Amino acid sequence: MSKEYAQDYSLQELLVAASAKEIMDGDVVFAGVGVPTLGAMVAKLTHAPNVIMAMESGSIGPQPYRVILGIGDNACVENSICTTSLWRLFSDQQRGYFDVGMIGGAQVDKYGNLNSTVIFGEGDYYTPASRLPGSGGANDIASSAGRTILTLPLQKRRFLEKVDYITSPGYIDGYDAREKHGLPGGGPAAIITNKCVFRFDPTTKEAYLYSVHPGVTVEEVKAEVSWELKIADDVKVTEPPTLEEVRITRILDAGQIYTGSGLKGLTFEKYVQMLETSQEILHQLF
Amino acid sequence: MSKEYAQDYSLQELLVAASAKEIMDGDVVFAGVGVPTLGAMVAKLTHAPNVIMAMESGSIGPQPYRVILGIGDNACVENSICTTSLWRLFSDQQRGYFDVGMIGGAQVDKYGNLNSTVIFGEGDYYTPASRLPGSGGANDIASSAGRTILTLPLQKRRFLEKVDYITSPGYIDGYDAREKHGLPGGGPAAIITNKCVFRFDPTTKEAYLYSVHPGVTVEEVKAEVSWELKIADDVKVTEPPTLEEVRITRILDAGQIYTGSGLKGLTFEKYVQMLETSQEILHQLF
Amino acid sequence: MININPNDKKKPDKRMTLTDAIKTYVPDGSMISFSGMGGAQCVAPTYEIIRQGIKKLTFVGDSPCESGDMLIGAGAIKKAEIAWCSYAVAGLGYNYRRAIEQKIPHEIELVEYSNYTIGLRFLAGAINVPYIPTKSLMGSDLLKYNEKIKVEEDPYNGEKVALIPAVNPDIAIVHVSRADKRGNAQMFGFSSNAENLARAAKHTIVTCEEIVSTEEIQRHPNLTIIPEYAVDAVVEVPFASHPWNFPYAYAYDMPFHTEQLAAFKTREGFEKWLEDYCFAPGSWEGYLEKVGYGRLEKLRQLERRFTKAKY
Amino acid sequence: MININPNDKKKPDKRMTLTDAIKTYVPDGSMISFSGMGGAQCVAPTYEIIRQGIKKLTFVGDSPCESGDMLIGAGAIKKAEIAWCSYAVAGLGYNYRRAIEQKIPHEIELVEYSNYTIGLRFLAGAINVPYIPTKSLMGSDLLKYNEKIKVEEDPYNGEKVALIPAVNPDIAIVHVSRADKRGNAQMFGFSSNAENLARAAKHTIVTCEEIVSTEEIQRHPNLTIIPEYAVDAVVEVPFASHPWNFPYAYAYDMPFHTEQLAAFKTREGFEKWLEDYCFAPGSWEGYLEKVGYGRLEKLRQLERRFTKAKY
Repeated sequence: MSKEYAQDYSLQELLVAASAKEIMDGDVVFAGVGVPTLGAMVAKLTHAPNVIMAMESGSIGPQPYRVILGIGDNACVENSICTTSLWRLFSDQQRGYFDVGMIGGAQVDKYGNLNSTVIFGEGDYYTPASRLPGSGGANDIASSAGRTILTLPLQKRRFLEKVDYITSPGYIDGYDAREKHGLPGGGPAAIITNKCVFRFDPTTKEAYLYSVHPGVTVEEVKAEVSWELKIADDVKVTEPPTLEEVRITRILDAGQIYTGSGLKGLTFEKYVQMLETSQEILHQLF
Repeated sequence: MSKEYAQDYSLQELLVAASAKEIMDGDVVFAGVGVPTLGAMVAKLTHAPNVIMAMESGSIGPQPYRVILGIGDNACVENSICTTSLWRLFSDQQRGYFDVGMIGGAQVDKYGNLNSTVIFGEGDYYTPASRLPGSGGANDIASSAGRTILTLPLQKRRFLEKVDYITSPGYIDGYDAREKHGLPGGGPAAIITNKCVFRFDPTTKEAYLYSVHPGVTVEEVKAEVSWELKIADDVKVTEPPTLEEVRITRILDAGQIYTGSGLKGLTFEKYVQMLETSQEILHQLF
Repeated sequence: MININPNDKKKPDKRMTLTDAIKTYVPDGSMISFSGMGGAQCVAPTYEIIRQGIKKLTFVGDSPCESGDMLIGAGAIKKAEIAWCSYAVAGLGYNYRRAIEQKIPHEIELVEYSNYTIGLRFLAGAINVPYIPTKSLMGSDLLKYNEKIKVEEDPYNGEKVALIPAVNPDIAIVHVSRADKRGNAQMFGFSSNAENLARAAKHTIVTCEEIVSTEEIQRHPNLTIIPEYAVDAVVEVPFASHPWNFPYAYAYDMPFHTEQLAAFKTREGFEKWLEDYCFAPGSWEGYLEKVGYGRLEKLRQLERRFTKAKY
Repeated sequence: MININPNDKKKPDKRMTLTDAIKTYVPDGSMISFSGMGGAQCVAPTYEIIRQGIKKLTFVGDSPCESGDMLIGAGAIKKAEIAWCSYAVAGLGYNYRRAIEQKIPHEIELVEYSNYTIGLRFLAGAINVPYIPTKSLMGSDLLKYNEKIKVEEDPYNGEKVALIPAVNPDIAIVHVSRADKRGNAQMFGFSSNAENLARAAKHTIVTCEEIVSTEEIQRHPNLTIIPEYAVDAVVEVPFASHPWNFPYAYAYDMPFHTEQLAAFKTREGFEKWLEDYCFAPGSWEGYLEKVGYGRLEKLRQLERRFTKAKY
């Protein structure tokens, strides 16, 4: 299959495609809602037909004919191969059955440690400048998934030498720290941002710049990272989305809930229509 | 409801009725196959309509139209309210949901400790005179059921000062030993034998003779017990089975699998017929 | 603290109204937990608890939405032992943030876990053991701020494990697809932590979309996730998860939720919402009336296009 | 010891013959476990293992009947970690007794647990933790003769608990109602320890009464007790539990079992049984042929009078 790249795509569509490319055929993917789920679905509908999505609520392997609106949305149950309980799903992850986990956060450091709990600001954990939702399942994914893909926007206030609070461990303080702490999962494989992709040094486990998105310069990236960033000898340009990936993304998220401004001004009638239509169109994809 | 006692009944039928009488309405009963299951069914069909039987395989609350031929027989699934897994069922018992457990064994001592593992004879655990099946779920029932009912034949070689091996703890060495060992269940409430019923002193937790079956003397019982048996001040005569209890027992075990010699010479044809007939007859009971 | 008839679990008919069930089993100061994850949330019980003005609850849960954020906003919660509090796609946990950042309406005590380790707390509580070990949380700061989690070397292989303490809430509220009047509860689709919540708690209210006969339960015993012996009360509450979805029953009402969350952004907006949707309607039936049964029916029809329980 | 393709769990089609599955996944010296409790036993795989002359197995299980007693009698087992070994109503575990009492056919090493604590070993193995605490076994002599169980005071409340070590067998054999070719396994009725066995083991063979399409699995996802990612091989084996019952499928063949157990009373009787029912028929199909398909069909019809899966 020769790859035809898209010329016309949004940044969100590139992120979906980049996430999809991290997934291999046969992977079990612990997918959060939004770009990760879209990425997993795009992977399943292109190069990885045997992907199994695991949803936190306890649904395994859904094949919905509509966009997934939450980790416990009914879409997660639709045509799934197993619906079970939360503790069982996470236990399966701890047992090593989940190949990829996709998580985001507000801050990340050079060892891929993520913070989605609190921004201290002038305060501390107990009197924070900003309270975030917390770990949810992110810590467990970071602990036990075979590998993790981190996604967050590239901004200097987010890419820090040291995060305020480690919600989800990456490589902690580098080298074999994960093994020392007894973490069963493999740790972060990549950080995907709106400007570039980072990967990790196999020995030191420090993040380095692996590729820049089309049109982005290395200097632009360095300017948004708080630590002395290491750069790959041969920095690549991030592979753009293929025509097929963009086409499928637009079908999956026809209402632009995740890839546009679909949430704004969404009336009940438009919403019902969006779902009803998606069912018809998605039947063509499966 | 005035009680009409049966005149014509077998010893097995008396044991079934005596077991049934230990069960209160609303009890959840962990029932082994044979006399215990029959007793629980008789209780459910007479004074305790809200009894729930829990079967070791993971079936809860069966209402079969046939005799139950094993803890994992399909009869345990028939009209049950929940079929689940073994570990869940036993966990529910450890949580305290099971009011009564019924267990047997080869040896018992004065504190109600049961042995169903090995008879040492001249040997020991590793080279026993006689190897028995082992604990199965008996230890877990003895540990966690609200109360236990022990059933075994009254014989001097079985009623010992000290059993060779404690498979299922009763009151261990008496008094508050169960609490000291952290056992959550209440311990033995009674030992039902072919000749009498023993109960336990509330303080010392030693077994004493509570009642003798019709026609049995206290001396006969003492002769079959290896320790200096304590006798209730007012030894009763065991309540005989009622007409209704005997009638129902005979319907439930029409093939005399448990209450007679039904297993002998059971051809395939007779067996199929026994089950088919039981379905018709039992429909009258429920 | 709670003085409830211990024999309630033995009743052959446990049906109650939502109002009575909450009044009976949720006194001030209770430790409480709810089922649901993403969808299938216990929204109706949350509104009822707010209406009854119950206070000083200790809340234990994985990732609460309404049950955590709204109860915090309503000033019902003293302490929260949770992994996450927000609303996913439709908006953030504004009440939760206000409580932590600005102590509005008042300060709350917070103890953090992850979703899995909250799940293990319920599992440990359900099987009546003091803790269960795990490999989650290692190397994270959750360990630093939660002194109840102990890290040990396991006595078998010397592996590092975190011990997660059991929890036995005073009361669990579990919303399921259907139940009989005795409390045998069945769920179509994912079941979050419902099966362990119900067993871990000292008392359990099962709310269900539909009460069915025991015969119907007996037809599909594999679907029973909670047997009657773990249940104190059964309440039929259709659409109890609105605006959330409920598997095989009704679709997510995202436009409604977006509007709700927009209101929650300010304290005034939240208070007005409570007045309009919780207090003024006076009951869950009143809430549904206000949402509109036509809209609810549309959500039910919408879901049927995609999934229909085939049991 | 086992050198099996670790990617087998990723195969989209895992169908194999019983002979090939045993040949591939059960080398001499494996640690092995089977599903079933009372009914739903793994009889067909037991016969196949005996036919292939596999030796030196370590057997871990709760209350095995054929899989424990017959494998011991056939000299296939070096060590047994179990709670019970017998046959319930139809007879006793004569091979087990002969092995312990008289070392016939040879000595076996025995480590004893209870049914619940064997269940907890599989649960611990399935969730990948080194042990799970329990309140069973306290005050009993099982603790005296099993040094792997450690009694501790729990670090939270000082309660006494027994730590039950996880087990991760090399191979689990699980017999279920139906599965698709990817390995999604569904069970009607009780499931013994199947769900945890399959996850605890390094490799898992799912045998099933019937292979169905993935679409059929998707119609009833609540019935899936083992998802495909935990499965290496799928084998369709109708009547695999005969003479035992299988829920919603066929009734217990008690007259057959009584005759079988009568034969097992003597070593000679057991050896003749193996010759007649295991070796001479050459395969499970041969065994069923010898039992008689008419008889098997009668057992199926008999069960349908009482129960029929309504899923």
